[in-house]
Amino acid sequence: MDSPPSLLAAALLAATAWLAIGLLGLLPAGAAFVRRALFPAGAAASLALAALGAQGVWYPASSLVLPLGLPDLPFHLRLDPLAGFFLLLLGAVAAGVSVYSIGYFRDEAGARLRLICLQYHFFLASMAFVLLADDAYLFMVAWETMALASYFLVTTDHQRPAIRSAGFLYLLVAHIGAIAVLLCFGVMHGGGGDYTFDALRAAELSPFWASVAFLLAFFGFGAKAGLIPLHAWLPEAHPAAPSPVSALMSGVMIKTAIYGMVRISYDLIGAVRWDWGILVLVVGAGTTLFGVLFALMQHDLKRLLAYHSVENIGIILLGLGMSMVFFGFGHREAGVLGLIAALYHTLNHAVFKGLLFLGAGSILHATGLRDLNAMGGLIRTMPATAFYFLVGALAISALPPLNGFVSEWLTFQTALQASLIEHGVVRSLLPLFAAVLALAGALTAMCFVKVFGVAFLGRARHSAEKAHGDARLSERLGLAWLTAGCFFLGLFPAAMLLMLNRVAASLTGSSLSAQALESNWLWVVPTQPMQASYSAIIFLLVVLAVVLITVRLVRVFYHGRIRVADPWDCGYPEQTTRMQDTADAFGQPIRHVFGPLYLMKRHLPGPEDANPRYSIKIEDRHWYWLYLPLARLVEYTSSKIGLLQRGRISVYLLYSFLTLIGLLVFVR
Amino acid sequence: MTPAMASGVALQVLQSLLVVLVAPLVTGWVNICRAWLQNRSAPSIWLPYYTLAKLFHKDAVIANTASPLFRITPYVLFGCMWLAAGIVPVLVTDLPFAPAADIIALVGVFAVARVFGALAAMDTGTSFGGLGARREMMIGFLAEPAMLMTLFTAAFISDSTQLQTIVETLAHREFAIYPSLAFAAVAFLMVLLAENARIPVDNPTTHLELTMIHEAMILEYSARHLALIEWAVAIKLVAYMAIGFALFLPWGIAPAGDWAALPMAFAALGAKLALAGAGLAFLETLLAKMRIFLVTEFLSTAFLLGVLGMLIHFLVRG
Amino acid sequence: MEIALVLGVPLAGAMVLAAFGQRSWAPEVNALASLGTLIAAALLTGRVIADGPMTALNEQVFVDPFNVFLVALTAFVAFTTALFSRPYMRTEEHHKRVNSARLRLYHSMYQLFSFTMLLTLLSNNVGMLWVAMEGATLSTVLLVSLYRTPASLEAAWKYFILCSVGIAQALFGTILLYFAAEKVLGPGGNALLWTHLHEVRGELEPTVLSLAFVFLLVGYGTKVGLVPLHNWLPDAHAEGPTPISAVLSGLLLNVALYAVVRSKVLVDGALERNFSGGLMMGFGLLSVVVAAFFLSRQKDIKRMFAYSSIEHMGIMTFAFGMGGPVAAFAGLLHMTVHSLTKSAIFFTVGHATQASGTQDMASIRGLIQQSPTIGWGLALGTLAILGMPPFGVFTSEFMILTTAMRQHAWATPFLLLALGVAFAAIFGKVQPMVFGETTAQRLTHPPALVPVFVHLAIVLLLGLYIPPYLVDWYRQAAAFIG
Amino acid sequence: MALSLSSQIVNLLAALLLLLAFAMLAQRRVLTLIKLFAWQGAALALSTAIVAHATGQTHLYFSAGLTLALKVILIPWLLHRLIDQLNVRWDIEMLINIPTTMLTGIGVAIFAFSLAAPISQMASTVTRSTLGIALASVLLSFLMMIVRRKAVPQVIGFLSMENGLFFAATSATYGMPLVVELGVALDVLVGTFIFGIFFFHIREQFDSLDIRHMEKLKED
Repeated sequence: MDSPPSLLAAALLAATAWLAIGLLGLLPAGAAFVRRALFPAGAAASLALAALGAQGVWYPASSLVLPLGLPDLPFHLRLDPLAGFFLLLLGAVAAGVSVYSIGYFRDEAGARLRLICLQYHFFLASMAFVLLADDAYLFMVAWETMALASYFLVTTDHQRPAIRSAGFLYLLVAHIGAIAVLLCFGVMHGGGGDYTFDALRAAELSPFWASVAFLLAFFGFGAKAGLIPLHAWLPEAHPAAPSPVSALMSGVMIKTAIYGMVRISYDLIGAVRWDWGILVLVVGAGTTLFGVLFALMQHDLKRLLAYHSVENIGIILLGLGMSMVFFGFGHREAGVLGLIAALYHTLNHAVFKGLLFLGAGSILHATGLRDLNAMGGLIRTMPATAFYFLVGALAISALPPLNGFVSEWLTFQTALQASLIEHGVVRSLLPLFAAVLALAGALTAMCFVKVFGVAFLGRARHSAEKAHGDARLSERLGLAWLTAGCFFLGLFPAAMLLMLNRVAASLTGSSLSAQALESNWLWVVPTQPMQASYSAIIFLLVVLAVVLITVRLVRVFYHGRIRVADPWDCGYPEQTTRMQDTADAFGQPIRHVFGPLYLMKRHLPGPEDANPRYSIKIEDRHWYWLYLPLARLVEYTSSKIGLLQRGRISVYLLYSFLTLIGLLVFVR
Repeated sequence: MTPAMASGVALQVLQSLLVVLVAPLVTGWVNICRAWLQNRSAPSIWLPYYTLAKLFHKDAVIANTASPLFRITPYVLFGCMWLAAGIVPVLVTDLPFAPAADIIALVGVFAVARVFGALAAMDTGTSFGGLGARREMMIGFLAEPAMLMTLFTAAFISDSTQLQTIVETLAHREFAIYPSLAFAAVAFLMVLLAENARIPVDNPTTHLELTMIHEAMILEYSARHLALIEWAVAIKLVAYMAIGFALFLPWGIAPAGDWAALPMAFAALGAKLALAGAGLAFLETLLAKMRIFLVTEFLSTAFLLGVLGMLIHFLVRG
Repeated sequence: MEIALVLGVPLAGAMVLAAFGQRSWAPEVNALASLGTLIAAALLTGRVIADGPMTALNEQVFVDPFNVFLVALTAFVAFTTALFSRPYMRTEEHHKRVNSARLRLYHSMYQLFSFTMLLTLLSNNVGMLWVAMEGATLSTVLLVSLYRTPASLEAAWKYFILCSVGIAQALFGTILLYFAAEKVLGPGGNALLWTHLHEVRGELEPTVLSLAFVFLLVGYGTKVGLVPLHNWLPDAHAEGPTPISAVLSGLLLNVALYAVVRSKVLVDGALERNFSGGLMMGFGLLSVVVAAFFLSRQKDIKRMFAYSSIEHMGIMTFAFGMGGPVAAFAGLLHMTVHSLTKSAIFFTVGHATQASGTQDMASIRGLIQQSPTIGWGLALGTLAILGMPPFGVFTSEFMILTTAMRQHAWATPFLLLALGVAFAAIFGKVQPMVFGETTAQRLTHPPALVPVFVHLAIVLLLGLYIPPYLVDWYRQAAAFIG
Repeated sequence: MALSLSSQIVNLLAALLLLLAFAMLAQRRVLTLIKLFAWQGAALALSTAIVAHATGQTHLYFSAGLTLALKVILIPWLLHRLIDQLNVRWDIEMLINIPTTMLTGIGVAIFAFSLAAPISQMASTVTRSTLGIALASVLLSFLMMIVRRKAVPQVIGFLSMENGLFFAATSATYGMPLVVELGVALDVLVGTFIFGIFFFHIREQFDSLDIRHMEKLKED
């Protein structure tokens, strides 16, 4: 067993290895070298980092100071359980994505690929440094480098104006968020001492300033995480990037924002307040519903997935908010449970969202399609991808026994602790958020029935036939890795529970109940066996057993003849593929129920239309009440200020004269 | 293996098999009652069994556009329902398998069944399949949370999400009126109607494409696949009824390891099922099938009632 | 000795180029002279680091950590700019925008300009400082109007009038300073020697000094480009040849700010309350905010970056106004990184405008396609100047902001607002120029992009790691500014 | 006794300087303006010489001579030649009418006096009370630059501002060190030459010296 400092050193080494790989990408070597040598190396580094992170959870925190950075504030690094857990997340997902990239980037031109390789690995490294940073300066540097690298990756196809504007919006929001975070550090610092996290931990904040700091952090990190109303960039930017990068951004990058929130509110500020929790819950609930409802309206696969990222961030916040509420009221066990649920969902979402984006990438690669309405029947041309995607879809729909279910189950269990709270209103609020979560889960299931059904099932709509083959081997490896992750996290939650309990304990100093901890690997018990328990393995075994028995019995009783025929045409002889439900059609009930939420521009075909087409455009209202007005405000102000400078030299002289006189008067 | 354990397993198996075998009978009973109420000459109560047997002996016809998923689905559906039947305490409360899945997992099981059903419906790429799947999911996204809310109300009362614990607490305490449970009961009834494709939400006996939901989904199925699905549907009905009993009339279910109470439990179950079936038939006769878009309102009412029930629990207590 | 070299080389260069400035090898001579200056400055720096501050030419010039660091910076940027101006001016000549006579003027004035700036920095005599500063104006005004287009003439005229008038106020301030000093140091030359003034600054008459500082601030502040005295700056930057824009932004503004800071040191010695600091913070903040809002309405690329210079000078002024070791340190660091980054940006901008034949941002597109180096140079330079880590600009802004939060929390919202607006404005305009389909065509002379990437590399380094000797150098200077 | 006499004369000249400043502010014709400017220079030179004589600061004689050479002879002559060559003997238009300008000027002068009063108290020189006048004339020429609309008068305003500054230097502090004086003088000379060059360029570009032609560069 190695001692903690060497763990941190090793993690640092892995992160720097990423940097080095990125720089190697600049070598004037062929694209083959980049794909066959550099990306695998990156994957290896990712695995190493994941392992180190997993180790780091179990060791006491260890720190390290580099002779870099500011003169009186050198780079401080620290590996504690929280950072370790997120490193595990980063490494695990990045490993799959890197392997996948080997095959995905097969027809990129050399120069472009070299650039992508550089930015890709710098992106990974900067995320690692965000997690390892132990002082405000290094954190900010890594944070903004992360934004920058991802921005350049997003604008890889910068010839398309849409992508350019998406990139701009992304970097702008990211930068504003970063400014808020910087301000938050300043507030937490509150005089004396320097900007190491230790100093920030030590700083004593009055409740007011603590709340200010929290609000700033919530805003700043929320901008990165895509909370409403700061989400607008996310569905633009994530789809714009190459699919592996989308997977990283949706899977990992927005999680660094969660990391930041947890780090600042639980670790640096320390004393969590319940009213923060209420705020987080409200925003989280809004984000959840908004995300899933807009996802249901999308027919661009990657945009749809991006909206689901918004939704899942909301779900994570629901867990986090409940945890804050419980901590605020001093019910520490329940609080820990909520925190664990949130972190667990963070990890789960990273895995299955990565998986789904990679799947989307394979589809895009094989068919050149992102529009669901043009796909169909892909399960025949690309069965492997279909299988992996199906697993991802079931996981994100929170269906047992996969991983999405476990974390939502834990969140529900947290909500069910509400009876502990004395404060009547808050106590009756929590179940409402549970209701929101339930609704969101069901809607997600609907959305992914739509996705899988429209894309993979049914008959091929027009252009989908030109799908050439299934995903490449390396792509499948990447997909398989993440699929395995979905199963593992779904089937062995007990182990994860212990790990996360360790993380929570290191943060808050308290942990789950004794019964919860002594439950063996087979059972998940959040509080007490009497209250709730869940065992994915038994669950799965029983389902399998039952299904197999059924199959067997049927075989016994039945001769097993099968005839294959055309599907029944209900008496309408000419059935075309256009008669299948499209993605838009599938969203129609939702439009009917939640109509006021959307800004719809519908085009209905006329009765004697030769070639009738139905089209609908859904817009986000936030544009019209938030973003555009802000832009106009700036425009207006600058136009007013512009009047200062009308080009007449006498007026300029007058300015100087008046300034002088004014100052002289001021002096006397 | 301790005797207690052994008895538990035995009961578990017994209950599961019982539910599976009895399910078609219940369906038959409902049909009979309805026929009576509508002054029709009732079919035999065994009719569902005949149908299943007949279907099992036909040649299956598979659409040439169908993928393997289409053929797996019936088994998954059946398995899920059987599993559900195993979790819900129908006869006894100490089911060794029950701790593996609480009410949330139970709802999850139904969700799995629904998702696979919908996917299979879209698989053949006919317009009806998509239509059915869409409507089914539309019902689902409202019914599922409503169901969860009703269950949570009970969970809050008994401070547990384990059905057996819930039954224990609800059954073996002095009788008390819970206004929250009343709300939950109404909500649950509405969900039951919707989930089991009964009038006023859906009509299990019609094939009129404008209104059908469930039938549209299984339009492409035939022979053994159809049989499994029909059977699964029957089980689902019983499972839902059983959940209702467990939550709202939990009396008569045999407590842990008490074989003596078993005959009593059988009797109680039979009585409850008969009543419930009759009641269902009565409702279906009274009500009229509603327009498809009224269904969403119907179900959001259910959802609302569930949430209200939960709130009332706290407001009354707090 | 080194001092004589530092001042002599550019002067000699000016003479030579005044004679032969139109020859084909003039640009090389120009670069050589600047290189010589740089070497001399390096020697001087080494000397000062070795044996501390010194004076020379019977105390008329002096060197201390503060100005030697600026001397080194000035010499360096002047050299790289000379390198850049070689292909640039050749292309201009090839495009028939300048004739040989004007090239001669350009080259000799370029050297004269660096001479005057160095003199300003080095002179110990406050009066000579004024003279040299005015000389800097005079030597650049004809360069601004080098193209003789109506616009350039107008710009030059405004530059000339406004700066001369402003600096006349500075002269009045100097006279008042002398007036105050005379009573302490007695009449005669010594009363204007900065070193002496610094020694007796405690005894100087406060009321007079406060008046003097107002005049000096208005005077030199005009050259710094503080709002509302900034109006000459964008015009002059936009209309002059790009190398001149680069040195104006990168160097002259620093030098003017240097003069302001020098005066501040004296006044702070005499006045107890932080009078000068308050004024400077006010002007700095005003400049930052107003410039940020101006940025979002620019069409001309050089004009936009000129406003960005105003913004950054505002930040520095604010920092020096706050005072204290950290803030002063950050201010000096910001001076360094800003001149490096901004001149690098102007280099790329120069090539970009030549390549696409316009300064109108709307018609510059897709630079990365035509020449990746120019495109990336512009993109990275812009991100650097916008304070994106890991570039050094962020480092200094981080220190300034954090210090401000501690000492003047009220100011930080304005600063952050300005930074956000500036980011949106500049980046929103630069991105389409860098990306997308190109309109530019190949340059006739291979662009000199080594300077660009050297500058950016240094800035990047400063963002991640500040060499220790640089640190204590800054520290000495900061301690000295107080 | 001599001191008091000389100081009286200096005060007289100071008053004259201020008077001339006002006159220039009010003057309409450019040639007269140049004459007035020359007179102002003369007054300045004379006062400098007297101060030199009174205090025995020899280097002030240089300064006086310099002023005489530059401000009284050379620059006015240059300006004359420019006017002839550009042949711009127009009347000067103002941006503001003369009475308003004069009133503002008087206000400015009073402000300058009140500003300079406390300082003058502590001045040790014979000529302390003139500091206010110097400041006043500086501000007045500033005002003049603001209100004039043609290039030449603006430049003359600038030059007379320099006069005010020199007067301040001599009156308040018996003159700056010689090297500074020389440097300043050099700057003024070069500046004037450059102005001259500019007149030609502007003329050939806009065929007029009206600075209202030069309002193209602006925020719109």
